[in-house]
Amino acid sequence: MTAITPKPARYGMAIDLDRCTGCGACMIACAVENNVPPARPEATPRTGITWMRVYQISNGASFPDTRAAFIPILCQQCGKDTPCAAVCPQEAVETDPATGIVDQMPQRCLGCRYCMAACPYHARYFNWWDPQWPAGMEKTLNPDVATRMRGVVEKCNFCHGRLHTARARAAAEGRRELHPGEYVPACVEACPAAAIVFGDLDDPASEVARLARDGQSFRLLEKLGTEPKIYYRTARPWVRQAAAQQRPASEPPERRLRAGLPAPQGSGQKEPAHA
Amino acid sequence: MTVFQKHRGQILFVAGVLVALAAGWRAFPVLRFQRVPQPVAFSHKIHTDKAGAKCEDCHFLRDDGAWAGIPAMDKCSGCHAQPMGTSAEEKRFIDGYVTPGREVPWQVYSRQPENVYFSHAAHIKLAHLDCRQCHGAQGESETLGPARVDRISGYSGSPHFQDMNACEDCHRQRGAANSCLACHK
Amino acid sequence: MPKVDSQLMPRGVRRSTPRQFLLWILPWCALLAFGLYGAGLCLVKGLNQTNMDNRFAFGLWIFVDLTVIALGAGAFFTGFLLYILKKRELKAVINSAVVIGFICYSGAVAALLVDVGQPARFWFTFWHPNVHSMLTEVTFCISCYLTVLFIEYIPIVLKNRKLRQVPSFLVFEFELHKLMPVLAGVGTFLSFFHQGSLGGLYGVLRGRPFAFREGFAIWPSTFFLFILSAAAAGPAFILLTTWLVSKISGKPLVRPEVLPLLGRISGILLVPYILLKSIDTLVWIDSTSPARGFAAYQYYAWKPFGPWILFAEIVAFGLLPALILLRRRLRESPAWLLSAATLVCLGIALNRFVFTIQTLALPTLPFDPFMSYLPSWQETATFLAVVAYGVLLYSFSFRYLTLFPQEKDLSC
Amino acid sequence: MLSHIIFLGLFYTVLAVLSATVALSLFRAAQDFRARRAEAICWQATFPDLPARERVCRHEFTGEFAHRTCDRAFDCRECQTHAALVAERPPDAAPLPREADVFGLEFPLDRFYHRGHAWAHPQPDGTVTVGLDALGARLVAEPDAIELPAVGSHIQSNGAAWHVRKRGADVRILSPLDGEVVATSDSQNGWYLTVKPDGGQLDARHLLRGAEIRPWIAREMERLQSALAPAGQAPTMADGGVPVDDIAAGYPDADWDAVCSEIFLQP
Amino acid sequence: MGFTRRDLLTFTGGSAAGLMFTPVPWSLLRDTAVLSENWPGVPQPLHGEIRTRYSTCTLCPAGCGVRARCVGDRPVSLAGVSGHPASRGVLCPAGLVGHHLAFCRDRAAEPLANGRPVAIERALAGVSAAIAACGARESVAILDPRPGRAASLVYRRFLAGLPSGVHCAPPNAEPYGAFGIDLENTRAILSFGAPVLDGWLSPGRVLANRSHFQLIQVEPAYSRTASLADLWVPVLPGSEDGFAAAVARALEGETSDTHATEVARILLRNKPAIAVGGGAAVATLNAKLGSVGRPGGFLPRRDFTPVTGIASVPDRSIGVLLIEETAGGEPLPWDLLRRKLIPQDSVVVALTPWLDGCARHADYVIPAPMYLESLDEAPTPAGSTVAGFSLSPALLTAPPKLTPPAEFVLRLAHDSATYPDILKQRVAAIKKDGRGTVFTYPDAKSARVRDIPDLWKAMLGGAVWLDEPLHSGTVRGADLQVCAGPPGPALPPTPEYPLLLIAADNPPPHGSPLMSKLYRESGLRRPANAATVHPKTGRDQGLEDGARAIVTSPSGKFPVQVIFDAAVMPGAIEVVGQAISPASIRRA
Repeated sequence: MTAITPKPARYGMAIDLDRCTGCGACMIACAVENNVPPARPEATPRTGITWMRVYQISNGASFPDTRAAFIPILCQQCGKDTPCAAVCPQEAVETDPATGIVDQMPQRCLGCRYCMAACPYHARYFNWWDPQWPAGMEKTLNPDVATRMRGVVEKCNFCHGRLHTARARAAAEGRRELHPGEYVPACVEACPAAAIVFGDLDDPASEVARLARDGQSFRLLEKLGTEPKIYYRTARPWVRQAAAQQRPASEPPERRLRAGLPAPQGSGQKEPAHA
Repeated sequence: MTVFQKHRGQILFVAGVLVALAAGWRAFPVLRFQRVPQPVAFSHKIHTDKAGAKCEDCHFLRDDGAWAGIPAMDKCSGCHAQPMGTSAEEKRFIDGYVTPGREVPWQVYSRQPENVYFSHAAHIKLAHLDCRQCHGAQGESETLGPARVDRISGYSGSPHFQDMNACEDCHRQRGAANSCLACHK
Repeated sequence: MPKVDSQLMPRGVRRSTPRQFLLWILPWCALLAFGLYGAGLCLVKGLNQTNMDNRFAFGLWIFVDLTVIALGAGAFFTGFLLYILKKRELKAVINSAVVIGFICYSGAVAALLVDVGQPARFWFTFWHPNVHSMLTEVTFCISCYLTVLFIEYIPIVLKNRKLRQVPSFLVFEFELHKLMPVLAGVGTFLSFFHQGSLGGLYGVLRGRPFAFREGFAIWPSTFFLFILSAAAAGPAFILLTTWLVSKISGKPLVRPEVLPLLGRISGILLVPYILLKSIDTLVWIDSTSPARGFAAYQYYAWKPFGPWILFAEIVAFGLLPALILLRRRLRESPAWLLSAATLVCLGIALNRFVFTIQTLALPTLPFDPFMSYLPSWQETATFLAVVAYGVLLYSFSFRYLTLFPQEKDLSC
Repeated sequence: MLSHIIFLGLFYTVLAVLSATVALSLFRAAQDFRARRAEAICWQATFPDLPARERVCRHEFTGEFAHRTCDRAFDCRECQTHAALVAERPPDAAPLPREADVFGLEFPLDRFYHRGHAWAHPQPDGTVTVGLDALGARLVAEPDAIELPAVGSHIQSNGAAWHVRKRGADVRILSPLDGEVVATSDSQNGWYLTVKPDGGQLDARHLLRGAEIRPWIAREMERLQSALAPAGQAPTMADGGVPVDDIAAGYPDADWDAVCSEIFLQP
Repeated sequence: MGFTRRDLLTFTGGSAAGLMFTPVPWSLLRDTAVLSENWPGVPQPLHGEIRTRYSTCTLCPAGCGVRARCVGDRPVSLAGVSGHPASRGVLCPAGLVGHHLAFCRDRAAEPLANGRPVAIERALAGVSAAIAACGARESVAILDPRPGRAASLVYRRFLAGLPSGVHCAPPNAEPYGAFGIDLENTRAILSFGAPVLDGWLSPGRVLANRSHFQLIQVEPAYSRTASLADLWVPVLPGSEDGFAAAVARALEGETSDTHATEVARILLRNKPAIAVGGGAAVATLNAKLGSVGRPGGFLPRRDFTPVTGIASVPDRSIGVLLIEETAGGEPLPWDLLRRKLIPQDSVVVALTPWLDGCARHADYVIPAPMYLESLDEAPTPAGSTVAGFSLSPALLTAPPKLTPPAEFVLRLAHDSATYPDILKQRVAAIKKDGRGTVFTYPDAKSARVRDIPDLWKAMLGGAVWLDEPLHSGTVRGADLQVCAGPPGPALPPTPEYPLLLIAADNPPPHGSPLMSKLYRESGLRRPANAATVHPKTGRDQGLEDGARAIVTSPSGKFPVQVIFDAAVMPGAIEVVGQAISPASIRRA
């Protein structure tokens, strides 16, 4: 019976924040791969769809002591008590036992957005509009990924289209198992700085497993106990601090602005802590 | 007081039920689907018997594991640049498609929804399924019947069309992957 | 026309003239039409019509749903007291309670159908339920309970002066009414669960340490807190509405001892709620939240959601009204009674607001900002449509049905 | 899996219970009709909804009670209180004068009166004629329509005997007795129905008679007056007290439906 | 008795009950639910055979190899070519979505004369007439954004045939002139505002070597490069040359300011080191570092032919100016160009795929094919130490009415050859010389030129030719020519202009709508209208965060939205793509 299902993998990523130049190639490759439509003019940073989004974080210090780093946020593929999967009322979200990937099924999705409320990483995106492409551009859509309709939630699934094609190629050669490196998400392939390493965390030989184990790696909001599969690495203490620390009670404005988000009402214009 | 008068209520009720059943089981299935005829009266039989073509000549698996599906025009024009037989249909086909180099808008009976990723490679090479299991005896057919398209959802309603439950059951029996994105994209 | 109108009214009670009634419902009809237009826009053009976004996945609607459902709990709790615990005095308000419950739940369900992105797929939840999701529990229970309320509503309608002239209606009503305890029982069971799972809805969000709570078995503590608070708020809301209706219609509707009784019930339930709520909050501040890497004080560092919210929730809107309602002397004086009831209802609203809105406004990622949100006019309109619908349905029920059996004996 | 079973199990149980409840009540309702309980049930369901002033016990008229509300829907046949009272003070057997004039209304004392203003008059041949008493007759004087039961149909006491329509008022006259209708007539010859009472003879225990009538009608007149009085005005009668033949004519703008409902005990 | 309402109800009730036992309600329920999966609002991808095709990116001088994943012939995604000598398998964000450019708005679709559509012949005739009408002192100039291409040769030939033809290039077209940078052996880079990690030279090549060199960023703004440099030296705008000189002195061992000494120490410890960006002082600094003509430094190339910088063309001298604009759309300094034109009756011809660039100022607009729409060429990759050449075969089918710039010039010259012919000749020449190697994309292999039978075919299939390196050290022609560095020291603040305007970021390139969406929503690139100031500076100017304001500088005023950012130098206003100058800001 189980013979026919290949040995399950646990795909994950290790992202080196010290290599990330914040160029955004990962975001763009992701959007191209997964048929994410260009934004409507009405769309805002909060209603747009970016399966992968590069945030800029700062140490909050003032010129010339200020330091900035870039941190790409995508679905963290939580491996335990996956918050979104637990709450979906109609099994539109599930964790694929064969890959450990948290699957989102837009065709099953009711659009209740409960999963978005549940996700601590804000890595889930709702289709507020029907997808639209400039005339002719819809001919450049990737046939391996279905377009999503208005009113459903979507998110990163480690470029599942690529997993399909990789499996198909393997099957054509009569293989059930994939060779390592045969399946790589678009962002990993596109990163000019090779900052993202992807692979099977359960395969001790894999680069990503090695990186995940070494001392420089950490995960976001680890204490929530959801076992995310995206590891971040940095040698810069302040970056680790800014990314892994508890929320600060107050927040220097530039983070907000660098995150491309409108000014919150009420939270006021706070000085940088020291300034 | 006649029996009808006496049980007027019940009789009318039952009549209603019967009418509904008739409409639901007889008329509805017909109305539900739109019958789309194939653009060309293609005969697998002639091609396999007379022309001695093998299935894999047209329907084959590419090296990258993609399924070639229905051959494109260049495949047809390979033989049909000039009429091979005398049939009017062939002439129509050549004049209508081959000469102008138009692709034939074939209707695929078992066309899967856009969000389904069906890997022929996995089912042929790994599961060793027989084509007939999903496509029936299409290979020996004399002509191609019309395709049935659901008027509302636009999905195939042809008898060959496998719906998700069929897929799931088979996958369950064979212990194959059954997660959503194992077959959806 | 006036003749038909008067023949539909219960005999022996005075009602406003058709003209006055028309003047009363017209503005509400206008509001309803406007609201339906807004809701229509959301359905046709999609949810981009709202001001919700990927961070504020839930907005005004969910808040309203949670609130009205909590207030509508009066229906189940009064029914429970009347039919199960045989508290006869409550017969005076049960009909009104049922109608209010029906309005609240049907309104909430309607709002939910606009709120989801693909309303045509509503039945997926029933066909492919994920039984581990609180939302599934909510959906199932609410849809069932709405059916219960509908069935409970039928006898009230059939007792209309004209309809009751059809013997079969009257007989059916009579037989159905004999089975009311069953319905009341089922209703109690269902309400108990979905009021709870509405609390669970947020309590299980382990990704949102502000809302997350440890719990018993599969249910977080909020599950039980929501049940208690709803049970407490329900009677208070019926108290308010009854008073309001009798003020607007200018007639005594129930014997003077009924409202204080409702108040007392509310007060009695409020006490354990406040107690548990306080304990829960302390446990959360002390262990639950820190264990997940969030010191509780952070949550209240964002204006305008300062610590005052906690105080308001527990003391101003909880302890205070509880004390008022438990003192007979205060309870007997309308002013105190009503203000206490109002406080209770506001408290529930605030509590639901905190869980729906504040939870989403607070950031989780260290480099992520605090968010705020204001509903768009389409959202507001949809909400107003629900209100208008409620007022209209209640007005018609009050005019043509017997919502307060004691009225006709009090009126002369 | 187990959770699925528990959860869905509960859900379907609830659905089952609900549908069962509705089905059961429908079924029982049908049963009631078959067992001719319908009319009784209608009255049962109606009586509690009547204003308290319309539900006073007959023994209030005769002063045996200062105040008492009937709790048996005017069916004195099973009422112990009534039985006891009748036992200690039997209704005078002495023959009474044929006519009794109550405020200028004839209430012949040879017949029994129902609280809904129908009288039952036993005939020598064992049948009972049923008609409207003087007050009722004046209220519906020239009816717009009369709907009499089919001959051979069965009527029950406190159930609807026949229907009269008058100026938008749809009045059902409550039957004073159980029995089979053997003849019908419009009121020309004073009666509407001739009924063959169940059990051979008329059981009149729950009907008013003799001395009860005057006080009863007195109260009825009060109620009539307050019903006739437009809101806020002092109740007055057309002529210093004696109702005219057609009261309706005297009050063109009175809500006749309300008036009739008051007098004919309609909710 | 007739059919009463009651009967109708009974019947309806019956049929309703019966319907529940038919497929009708259930299949309708299902169909309506899946309806949205392919309702009209949702476009569906086209299907077909998946093929891989190759090209070379011409959006910028980096010359990256492009691997296109195509459905049938249509590219659906672009990626780098692994092992490509210039790009090292990498594409920059703009390159990843190059295939979207063809679908952008603002495309030039047909020839325009003074804004009105004309036939290309009419345009040709008009331009020829204008050229013929040019007197002796009115020169005909072609602005060539990428000198060193076969197309450039076409331009030069054509201009040579005219009484006064000028072949000129925009500023910074070839920052290092005859030299390439031997990144592979460099151990330290002292960058004066060069966006080293942000699209400098060939990004892939730079990042591939990043681990080998120390990076010192001398820049007033805390740019992306600065944030990742090993050392960021924030200097006052315009004082870069001064700092360069200071470092030079420090290298000599003279005492200098602490920063310079620190920098000098790093440079001495990590040799070979180079200084890039900046002005004349930087050139001398390089001389001091001995980085010119040495491995790990600046190495001369064989293919360099000097081009007049547009700046050095005398003002008011050009009668007819043909401007070629690339799809990459680096904005050309129109103010500078305008000064070169003869005030009246000068004719400007824009050979461009875009309507929103210099086309706005042109008398004639000749629509050029968009990137990937026609066979094109990529000259020596920026900063390469050896000459190079590759073709950029078309992957998209071009709309009609487009004329490649070189093609237009050929027709002006009444030359029968087409642009592809010219490219063929270029490839033939390479084949004839037989020097160097060819890296072919499909198999990622290098072979000697002479071993490749059909070079043209190989090039069409995706390949890059690389010349043999010169024997290092032999410097042919001029010394290291340095690019026009930043202007001299900024004027001291005046009451009128109390602040300093400095460039924050490269202006966002012409890009796919998808790219601009992602940049906008992630906030990764600052919007063009954003003026970022230090919160303190902002408040001193009476502004608050997010306010709308007007920035005024001697060269004009423009509206902005204020962003507070403590990373900005106090007293400075960072605005995307602005030249440094004194300025003032006040709320709108």
